[in-house]
Amino acid sequence: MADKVRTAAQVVGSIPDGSHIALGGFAIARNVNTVVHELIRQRKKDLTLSQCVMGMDTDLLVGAGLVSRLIVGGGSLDRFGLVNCVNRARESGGVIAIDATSLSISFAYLAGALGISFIPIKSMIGSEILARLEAGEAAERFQRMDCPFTGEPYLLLRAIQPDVALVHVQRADREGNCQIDGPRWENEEQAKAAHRVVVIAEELVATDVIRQRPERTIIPGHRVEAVIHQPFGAHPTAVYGCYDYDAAHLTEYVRHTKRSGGIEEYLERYILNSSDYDDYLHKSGGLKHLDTLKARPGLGY
Amino acid sequence: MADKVRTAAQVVGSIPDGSHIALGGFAIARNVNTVVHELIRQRKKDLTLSQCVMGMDTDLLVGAGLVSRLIVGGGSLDRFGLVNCVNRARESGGVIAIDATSLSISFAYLAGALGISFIPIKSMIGSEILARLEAGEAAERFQRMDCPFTGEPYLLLRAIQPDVALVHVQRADREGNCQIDGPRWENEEQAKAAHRVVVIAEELVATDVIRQRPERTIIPGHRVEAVIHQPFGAHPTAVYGCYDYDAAHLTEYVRHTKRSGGIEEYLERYILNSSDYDDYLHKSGGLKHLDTLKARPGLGY
Amino acid sequence: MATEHGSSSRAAQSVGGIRATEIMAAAGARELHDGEVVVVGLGLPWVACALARRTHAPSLTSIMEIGVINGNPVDTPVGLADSRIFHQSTCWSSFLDTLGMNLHRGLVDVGFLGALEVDRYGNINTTLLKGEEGQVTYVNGSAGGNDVASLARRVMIIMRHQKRKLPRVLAHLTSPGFVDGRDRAETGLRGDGPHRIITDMAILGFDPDTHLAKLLSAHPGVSVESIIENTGFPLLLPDQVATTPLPDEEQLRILRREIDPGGAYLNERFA
Amino acid sequence: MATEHGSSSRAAQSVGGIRATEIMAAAGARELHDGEVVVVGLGLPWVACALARRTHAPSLTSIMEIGVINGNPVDTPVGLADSRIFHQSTCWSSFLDTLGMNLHRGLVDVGFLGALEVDRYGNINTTLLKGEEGQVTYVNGSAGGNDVASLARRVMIIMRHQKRKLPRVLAHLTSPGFVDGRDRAETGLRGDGPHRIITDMAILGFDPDTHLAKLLSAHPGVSVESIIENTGFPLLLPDQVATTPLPDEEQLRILRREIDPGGAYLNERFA
Repeated sequence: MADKVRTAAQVVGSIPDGSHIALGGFAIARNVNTVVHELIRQRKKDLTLSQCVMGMDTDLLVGAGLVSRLIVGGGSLDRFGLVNCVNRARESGGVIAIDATSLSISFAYLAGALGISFIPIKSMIGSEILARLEAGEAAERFQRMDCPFTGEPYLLLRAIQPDVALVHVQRADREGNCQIDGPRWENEEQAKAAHRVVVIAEELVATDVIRQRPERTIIPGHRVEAVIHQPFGAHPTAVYGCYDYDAAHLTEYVRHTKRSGGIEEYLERYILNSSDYDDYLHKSGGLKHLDTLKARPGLGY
Repeated sequence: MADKVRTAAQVVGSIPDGSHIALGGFAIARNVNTVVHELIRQRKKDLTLSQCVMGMDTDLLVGAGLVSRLIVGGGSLDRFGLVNCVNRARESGGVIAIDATSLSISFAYLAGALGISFIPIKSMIGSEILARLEAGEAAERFQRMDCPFTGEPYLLLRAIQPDVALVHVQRADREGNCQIDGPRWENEEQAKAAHRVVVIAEELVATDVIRQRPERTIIPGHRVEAVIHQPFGAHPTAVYGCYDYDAAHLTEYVRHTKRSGGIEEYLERYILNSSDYDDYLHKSGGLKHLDTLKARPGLGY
Repeated sequence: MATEHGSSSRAAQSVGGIRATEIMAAAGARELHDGEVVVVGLGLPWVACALARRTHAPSLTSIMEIGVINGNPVDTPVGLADSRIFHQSTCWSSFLDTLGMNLHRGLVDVGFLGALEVDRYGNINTTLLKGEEGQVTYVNGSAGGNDVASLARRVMIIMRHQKRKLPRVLAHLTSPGFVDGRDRAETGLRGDGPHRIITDMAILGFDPDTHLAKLLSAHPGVSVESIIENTGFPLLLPDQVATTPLPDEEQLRILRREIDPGGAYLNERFA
Repeated sequence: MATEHGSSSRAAQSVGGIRATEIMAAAGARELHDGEVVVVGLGLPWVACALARRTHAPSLTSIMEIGVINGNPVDTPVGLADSRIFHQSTCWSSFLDTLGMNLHRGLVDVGFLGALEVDRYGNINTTLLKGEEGQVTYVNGSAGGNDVASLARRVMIIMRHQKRKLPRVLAHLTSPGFVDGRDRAETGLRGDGPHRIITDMAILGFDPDTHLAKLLSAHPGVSVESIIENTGFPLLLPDQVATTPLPDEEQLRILRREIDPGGAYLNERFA
């Protein structure tokens, strides 16, 4: 059995500048912050990111200036605020945003996962979203077509196959078999579409634990290149069954990102001066504080 | 909450002649025999059946003369033998067989489930399977196309949306929320493609049991029209975690179907003269015999 | 809410202590039929669904796009990715299931949407705002909003009634209603498009021929004049403007005691 | 197997008590590299995978199309739908996952297939047989066979070596090899097509230019003449015909003691 456990630093060292990275977070849940921090520390450049609903993970990477292109459905930090770094970069032209919808991104990942290079969809037709896409930098990814069987008009999407997908999961074994508790948003299709899959696991379990509930294995080990074991690795976003979002930290984050220059302070304080994620967790309140976020049994948060 | 529990007789009474029925069985596992028997008793006519891998369920319906058309990937009773009734009907022209592959049937169901009227695939190209399909009765369901993005040649499949899907599951609640243990072959896409879904459940559980493991709900209740509660309802085929296949009965079945006239004897003995499935189970050895097939804990068979 | 904050006389007055949010929730619930499938976010749409389920529509199915069906939260969630909404669901799945195998499959009867702006054809903007000098401020984008607007049988918009939020011309058309007034099928879209706009002042519908927004009812105590004044686009008026029904005692009891005892949604300022 | 039943001198002789099935299983295992992904059925292909995993390829991933990854059966299954093969898997999924998100995605290195008939371009028939007067007898059809043949990087066929099973012209082309000798890409197929035909007499490969079947090695004790005699199509011959290596002591121990102590597959008559 291959032991795929790696550190975030090892994994990020193998990701070239200019890569297309798919992020597994959704708003304030299961953000892939463990790898995001390391990408920022290693000052990667010219990244393309894709995701259905952006959260803190994408906002951090854009705020740190690592990103050239976004392929996304939407984004928000739920009631804590907007993805201010992303929005500011859009407004200033600092990033090219290919704005689509949650379903169209999911369909494009599905096509990528199935190995079909295109897939039809009915969304976006008749909207300014599509008008902009068809006039924009990624126009060659969209094509209109009538169904040859029914005559119904469709939009064809080009499949998305990211270079790397990052997914934060509740548990994995050392071979990479992953289980996700709670809803899975686009994680399965996104990971299976990618050429390389890296998972960050709250818990590292024996393969025998996986074999007890094979129906829960969302990403099988042979699809996974590396497993990073990082408890509280999605902090301050939530991981169902493990811990709740950290409301105070998210509030502090949005307070920083709202004003120009604030993100740099946040990056300095929490990421650039941290040696690794454990060091960041220590600066964010440490074990005592994290303990207050731990999920209560029967509730999952 | 809607109580969707019905008898097989009620359900079958609502299925018109000429319907397209998708069957959830695979070879000798989870065959939808409970409804199959009742379809035979009510002498339905002119059915179209679809399925990735035919088993005893399809073989019985074809043997009883209910079927005009098959849309299938293949079929077998594993080491017990072939689907002799189906093969004989093909050879005599008694049934029109649209022979495809497991993946192409899965893709066509997926398209049906997603509400896209076509989907591209790379299978079947260059084979006599496709040559026959393109020359056959269902030629209008297939179309060649080059990907507008990559130029790669594809076959386009027309989506399949059966009138009714029948799926045998380990457990369901009265609203129709279904959980399947073990591999799921094409069951999820097949059921979600169909206009009407009927499930046959080994065990009827409270909705609270479903809510304890929502990740296992493969077909949610709102997609389900009726739930038939029938322990040993897939006999003599196997239901993982509940009971093993009945080797003696399957052997007897194949002994009948191998020779012309044999299927009529089988139908007479086990189905037409049974008032319902419990009566059939009684004729097949009754509780004492069924008890010997019960799954051993930790093995599932 | 206006009535809570006393900052405006333009919105529905508190009638016998009934808040505009409660009128809106009851109005939303009334539009839902038993057995229907609803795609819903948080806030008042979620309250409306919960109210319908506990009254006339016990077999309503509520789907959240993240992959949650019929959740039963016991604590107030802060958003769509909050673990609180996963609690006691009957199914956990994915976008591909909720938006693909339900919405795109054509099985969603009602989609509830919020909006930054809505025009008279029910087109929705959730992407960006433009300042007076044309400067652009981005907000959330579509997420599943465009998908819901494109594909649900009936779309219901719940929003604050303000002139700038109901403009003649949208800053951005994120999610199509009747686009420029054409039939939906002509545009290539599925579903029947926008059905109701439920605001804190009134309920709007759409003329079946022209697809233009039309006043259906004014909330108690709200004048037609103030509705017109607070609507940026020209609004069709019926011969006789009905009054939006108030929630009854039982509905109020369920809203206040069972669904939202903390007032998280019913006391809320909503966009 | 021939050597078991003593009914034929044409197949591999029992050499030092080693059965032809054991030679075939070891030959199949030798073709599998560590870390590869294999789509496999039951029978000798399954034995070959198990042998590879327990020797040089511990990280091999075996996928069964029904939706089973890396199962660890403790009892002998009777077929692909037998619950015995579900035991102790690392993942249970679906056709859409196994054949779609793995095979069609281009991630399957090796697909093992059986056959009623195979022609000299590695095209496979699993659908029907034709009698001398053209009468048709149906068998199983494709199931996932055509999909595997169309999409796996390398296809390995394990079958009995008989003249009628290796004919000039197939009764039906179910699963494409090199079709009429064209490059795979020209036909529009993915993957590199048929790689080996492993029989109870020999191992065949394919000429890289003409894509015609070619004898690679004869099993110990089997003459080239008998192989030609038992092959229905013209077979390319190398200058020097190698001898198929016998399994070593350790491989035999694993085959006989660990993988198939009951001889379910190794004693089997296979089609």
